[in-house]
Amino acid sequence: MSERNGEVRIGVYICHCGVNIAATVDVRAVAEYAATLPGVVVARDYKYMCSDPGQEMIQQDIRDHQLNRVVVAACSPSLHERTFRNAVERAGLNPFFFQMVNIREHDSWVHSDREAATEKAKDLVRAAVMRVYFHKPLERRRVPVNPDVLVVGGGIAGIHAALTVANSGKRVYLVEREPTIGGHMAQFDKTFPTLDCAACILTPKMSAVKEHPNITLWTYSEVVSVDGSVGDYRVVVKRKPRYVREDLCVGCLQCIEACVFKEAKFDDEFNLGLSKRKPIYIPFPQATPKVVVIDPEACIQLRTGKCKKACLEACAERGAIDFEQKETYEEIHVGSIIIATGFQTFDPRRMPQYGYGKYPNVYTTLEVERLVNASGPTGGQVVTRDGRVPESVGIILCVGSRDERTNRWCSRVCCMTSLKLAHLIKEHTGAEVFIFYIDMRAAGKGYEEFYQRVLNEGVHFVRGRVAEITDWAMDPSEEGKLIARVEDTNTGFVRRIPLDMVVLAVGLEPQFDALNVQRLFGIGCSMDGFFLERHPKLAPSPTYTDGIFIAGVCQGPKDIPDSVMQAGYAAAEAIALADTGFFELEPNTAYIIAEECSGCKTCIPLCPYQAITFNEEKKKAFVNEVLCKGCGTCVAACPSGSIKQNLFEDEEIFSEIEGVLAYA
Amino acid sequence: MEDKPITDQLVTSADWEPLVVAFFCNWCTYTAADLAGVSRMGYDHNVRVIRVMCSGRVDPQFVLDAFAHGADGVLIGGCHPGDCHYVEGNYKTLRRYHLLKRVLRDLGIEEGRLRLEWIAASEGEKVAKTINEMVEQVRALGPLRLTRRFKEWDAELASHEAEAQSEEVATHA
Amino acid sequence: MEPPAKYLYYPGCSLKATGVAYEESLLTTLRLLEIPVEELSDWNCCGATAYMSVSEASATLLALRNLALAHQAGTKDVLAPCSACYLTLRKSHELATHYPEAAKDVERFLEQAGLPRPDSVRVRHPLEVLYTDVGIQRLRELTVRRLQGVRMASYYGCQAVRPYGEVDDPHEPVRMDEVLRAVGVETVDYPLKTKCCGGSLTGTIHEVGLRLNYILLKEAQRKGAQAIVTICPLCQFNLDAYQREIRKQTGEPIDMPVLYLTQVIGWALGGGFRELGLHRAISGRKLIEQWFTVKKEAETYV
Amino acid sequence: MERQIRYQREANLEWARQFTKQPGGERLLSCIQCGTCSGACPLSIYMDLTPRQVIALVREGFREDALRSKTIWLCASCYACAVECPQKISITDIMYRLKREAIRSNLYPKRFPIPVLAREFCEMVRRRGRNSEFWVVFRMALRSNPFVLFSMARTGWDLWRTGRLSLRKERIRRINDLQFIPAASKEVD
Repeated sequence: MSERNGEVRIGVYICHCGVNIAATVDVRAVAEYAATLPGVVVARDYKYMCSDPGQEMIQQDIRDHQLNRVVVAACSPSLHERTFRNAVERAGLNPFFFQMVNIREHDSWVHSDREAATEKAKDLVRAAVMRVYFHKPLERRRVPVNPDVLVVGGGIAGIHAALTVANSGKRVYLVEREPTIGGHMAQFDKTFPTLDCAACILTPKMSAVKEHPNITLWTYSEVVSVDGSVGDYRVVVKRKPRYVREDLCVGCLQCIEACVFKEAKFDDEFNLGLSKRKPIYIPFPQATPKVVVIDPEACIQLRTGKCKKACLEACAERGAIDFEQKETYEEIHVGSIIIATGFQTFDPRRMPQYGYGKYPNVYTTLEVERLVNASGPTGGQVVTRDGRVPESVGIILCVGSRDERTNRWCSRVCCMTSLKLAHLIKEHTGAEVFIFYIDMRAAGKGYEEFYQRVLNEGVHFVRGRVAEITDWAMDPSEEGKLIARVEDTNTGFVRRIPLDMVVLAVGLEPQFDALNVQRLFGIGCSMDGFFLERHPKLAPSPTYTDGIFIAGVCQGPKDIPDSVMQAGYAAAEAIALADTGFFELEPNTAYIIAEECSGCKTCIPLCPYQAITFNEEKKKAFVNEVLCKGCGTCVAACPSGSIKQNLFEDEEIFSEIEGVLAYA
Repeated sequence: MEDKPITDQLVTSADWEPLVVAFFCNWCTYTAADLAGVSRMGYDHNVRVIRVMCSGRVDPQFVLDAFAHGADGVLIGGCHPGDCHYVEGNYKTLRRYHLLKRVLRDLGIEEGRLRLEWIAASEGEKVAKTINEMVEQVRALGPLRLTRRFKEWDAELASHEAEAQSEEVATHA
Repeated sequence: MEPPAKYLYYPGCSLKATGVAYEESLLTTLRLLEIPVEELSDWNCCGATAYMSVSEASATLLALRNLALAHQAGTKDVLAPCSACYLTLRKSHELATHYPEAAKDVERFLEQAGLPRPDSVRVRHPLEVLYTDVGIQRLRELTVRRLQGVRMASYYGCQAVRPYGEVDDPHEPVRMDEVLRAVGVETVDYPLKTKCCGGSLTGTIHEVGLRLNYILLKEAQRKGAQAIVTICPLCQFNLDAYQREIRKQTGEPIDMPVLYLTQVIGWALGGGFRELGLHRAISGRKLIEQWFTVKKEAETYV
Repeated sequence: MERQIRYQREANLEWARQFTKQPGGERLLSCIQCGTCSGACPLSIYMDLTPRQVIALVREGFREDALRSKTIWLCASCYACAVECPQKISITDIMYRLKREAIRSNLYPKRFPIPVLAREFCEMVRRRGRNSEFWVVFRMALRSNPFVLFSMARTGWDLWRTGRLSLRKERIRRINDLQFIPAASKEVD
């Protein structure tokens, strides 16, 4: 062994991480122990190894002691492996003569017995010392990056990300599932706390997307397959037929007027079924692109082929309507992807005690957004389903949030949304408004001030989670009303409050198909089903898959400003990647020692990337290192042991195993 | 003798602590273990984690080597089926795992000493739970201590050989 | 799931006293369904609410003795019609399985008493038997009489559907309505289906207990029900026995039959007036006689 | 005037800690004081403290306040709170636990019929293996408020008339089995 690697001189560094490690692990004892291990020339402990002086210490030792291997025992390699490799490299050593030991996440943070934690740290350090012995100098690997970017989801996050990337001069593909971009924000009436009209601030950005020369906008489309990896993703997008040619339709809407259905009779998705639309429709007047769409489930022509096609006549000269339209597929190549697929609201039918779906005057917050909106189904009149102006309205917070039985998380926006709606309802109707809350969460610029404003407007704040909504009157004053039974925890007694209208502040949850999206793009999900960021504090937009970023509520509940900020961050990451022009990969690829290959072909079908080919002439297998992603599956399977993996050589892992078990 | 599990023949000493070697894939289970750390979810300390890029890299020899060097149990952690960072490495692991179980059975090592678990990056709690369960299970099975067994067998073999030799010498004499 | 070949019947104290009509109608119904059933020999009190309030450990052991006897008798399914018994037996089983401390006590007790561990025993409720084991389809086929034009409110009370929720959904239970509809009874939408009747409060803090029962009766009336159907002896007792007092206190003309589910089903399957214990009702006797007297039978039982 | 202040030394934190370790108490610390339990409870309107307040007292270690409250005795064990609690706290079990401790510590209201009923019930079951409803109620009434017997007479007559009042004292055959159950008064939770 030493013949191959010359004299091995190892330096071992044990990090205190302040007290994060040192409080549980006797770092001094570990360092002293490490000094006794074969090949170790110097072993030290230090308060913060990742700090400049810490790195400087390693570099100085490399020079002073002619170290040719370095082991750092500190946090997880996912945090600082890169840092230390670079430090080692700056001191003139190959960066891969380095091994990191995780004694924080895997030791001091999960154990409390100091003695046991110290022993564990020693075992892990010993394993690393024995492993690093076999490390080889490796070349850094780089792949070129295609500067084009794909943005998935056309809500406010996707729109902002797309515009930011496009403004930097890169090509952007924006793919949206619905017939228009705009997302949930387009359905909101006002935005908190400034009460800006949502449409007024959103629609200019929507048109900017449509007009931007660098943006290709595909609505009514879905990503169906993703191949490749960072720098070169190959993506297939399905474009669903809208039975209207986007390039010809000018959005005059005469076809809608002409449709044989004189009455609109199909639930209008944009207004959450509070109004009706025709089979040919436009989701809302400012829809982008401003192109009508035909609902194949409702259109007589598409269902039976027997319609007099009045729409076709109305569109005569333009000929934009095309009943023969079929779905098409577009293949694109991009270097990175921003996912901003948003959320769905909690279905309150899951909590039957609130009577949603049973009592007509129980609404969700999103429905009330449409009711208070001047262009909504009631023209901005807040009226109950039976047409009355409510005299008392109750808004119930945390519906499907902070609840072990439904969703455990706080949805973050409902408190402010409810304050806003309380203000608007009061403004529109003069009703007594009750907000039933558990905790009022108004953290944000200007939010607490808005809370104060609503308090002063005389909205009643009842601290208590409503146990049930019934229509069961126990008192003449309750006849014909919905009654909220709730403990007013501030006064300490149970109250019955009669209401004309109940608004459920439904929480935010992952889209129904988030799991499919997660698999499609090869990213992770957290326990709650929202997409998983690389680091909750320091990398809240990158994912564990290089070149894929997440933005907006698909990563976790957040309000509009936070979504916009995260979208900008994702865009900046994508732009930085494109401008760098390359991405550095771990050099952990597999390779084959040709002399030892028996030509059995076991490895060939194992590789999911078709990186292994067989040379029929030489009867040997060969790994294409450009295609290899470094999983090591073929290495483990090779019967002759002729396939090796950089960074994970057999002897490296065997010595690690022996290292952790040396005392067993 | 071969039919009985090896551990039956060993006396459990009072100070014995089980030791489990865990092979965790870089993308799911190792990350989940990091998450367990960040969330300070305490778990049994008798585990040593070795990181591999994919559970598919876990060569059956690694497992046997770990047992041979004194591990009382081996835990393999990979991504959930369908979630593998390398498309389908974990399926290969599953196939090997079943084969390995048979090999272990033939060697007289209890199947409970080897466990494969799918743990996603978000499942820190599951890491803690699985490790605790595994350590407890191995504790219940008692020490495997192949290293010591090997020494005993070697000694036995050596004495047999010595006997045989002396017999040989005797016959020749 | 295959319905079990036989059920072991655990009556509990109420079904031998105030709830005797429940026992009569249950056994009659099972007989008409040709389901073999046998009373658990030497059963003891389940422990119930009152015992739980004094000693959890003792209550658990009391309950488990019954399950151990059932195990000994070799029957898997123990039928516990009383909601309190049903819940206590289940809960004790759970406690002994999930809490090592409790499990130790249980083991010691069973050993001393010379009883086996009741691991394989399942506690079942008559509604489960009717809905799951017999099934709506079969009930429909076996129906021989129909109660035309009678509207009933199905009332579960609390403990049968909570907290385990296996008999039915704890929020919006529907199975009792489905079973009733299968034999041709019309049910009303009764929002207080799972609200508490006060349990033993009618005996201890009388006015509170009465008030709860008044609300239940009043709302059933408001929803147009002519009778309430229950599956718990205590609910039936409270709602049935105190109507006179409620009338006196509120001045409202409430006189409503409170029936056991098994009385209604048993009658639909052809059971007789007295063998279903229908003569034991205190309130709404006139209506009961009017509904459940069949000419031919009237002659037999007059 | 009674002083309403509580000094921190009155808080029995060890007791509160123990509480979270007992069956049913595990999720006590997750309570977010939302009041769903009180809102769902059919009897909270009669209680001196709402169930939520009892939970808060227990969690903060105010043992006596919790044990002396009528709330725990008004709980009819209907489990409505446990089914609705967003934090899955077994509030009913916590109430049971408090009842038991109140009886053991002699902190329950003396002529309050509910704890008396519970004790009479247990006595009878211990001695005979079964409970005879009539005798339990009869003895409870004697011990708490004998006058209540007059008001019960009418109901009793109704039951007698319909054959639902049994004066038999039931008894199981293998009563010896029950001797292995530790006596309630000796139980240490």
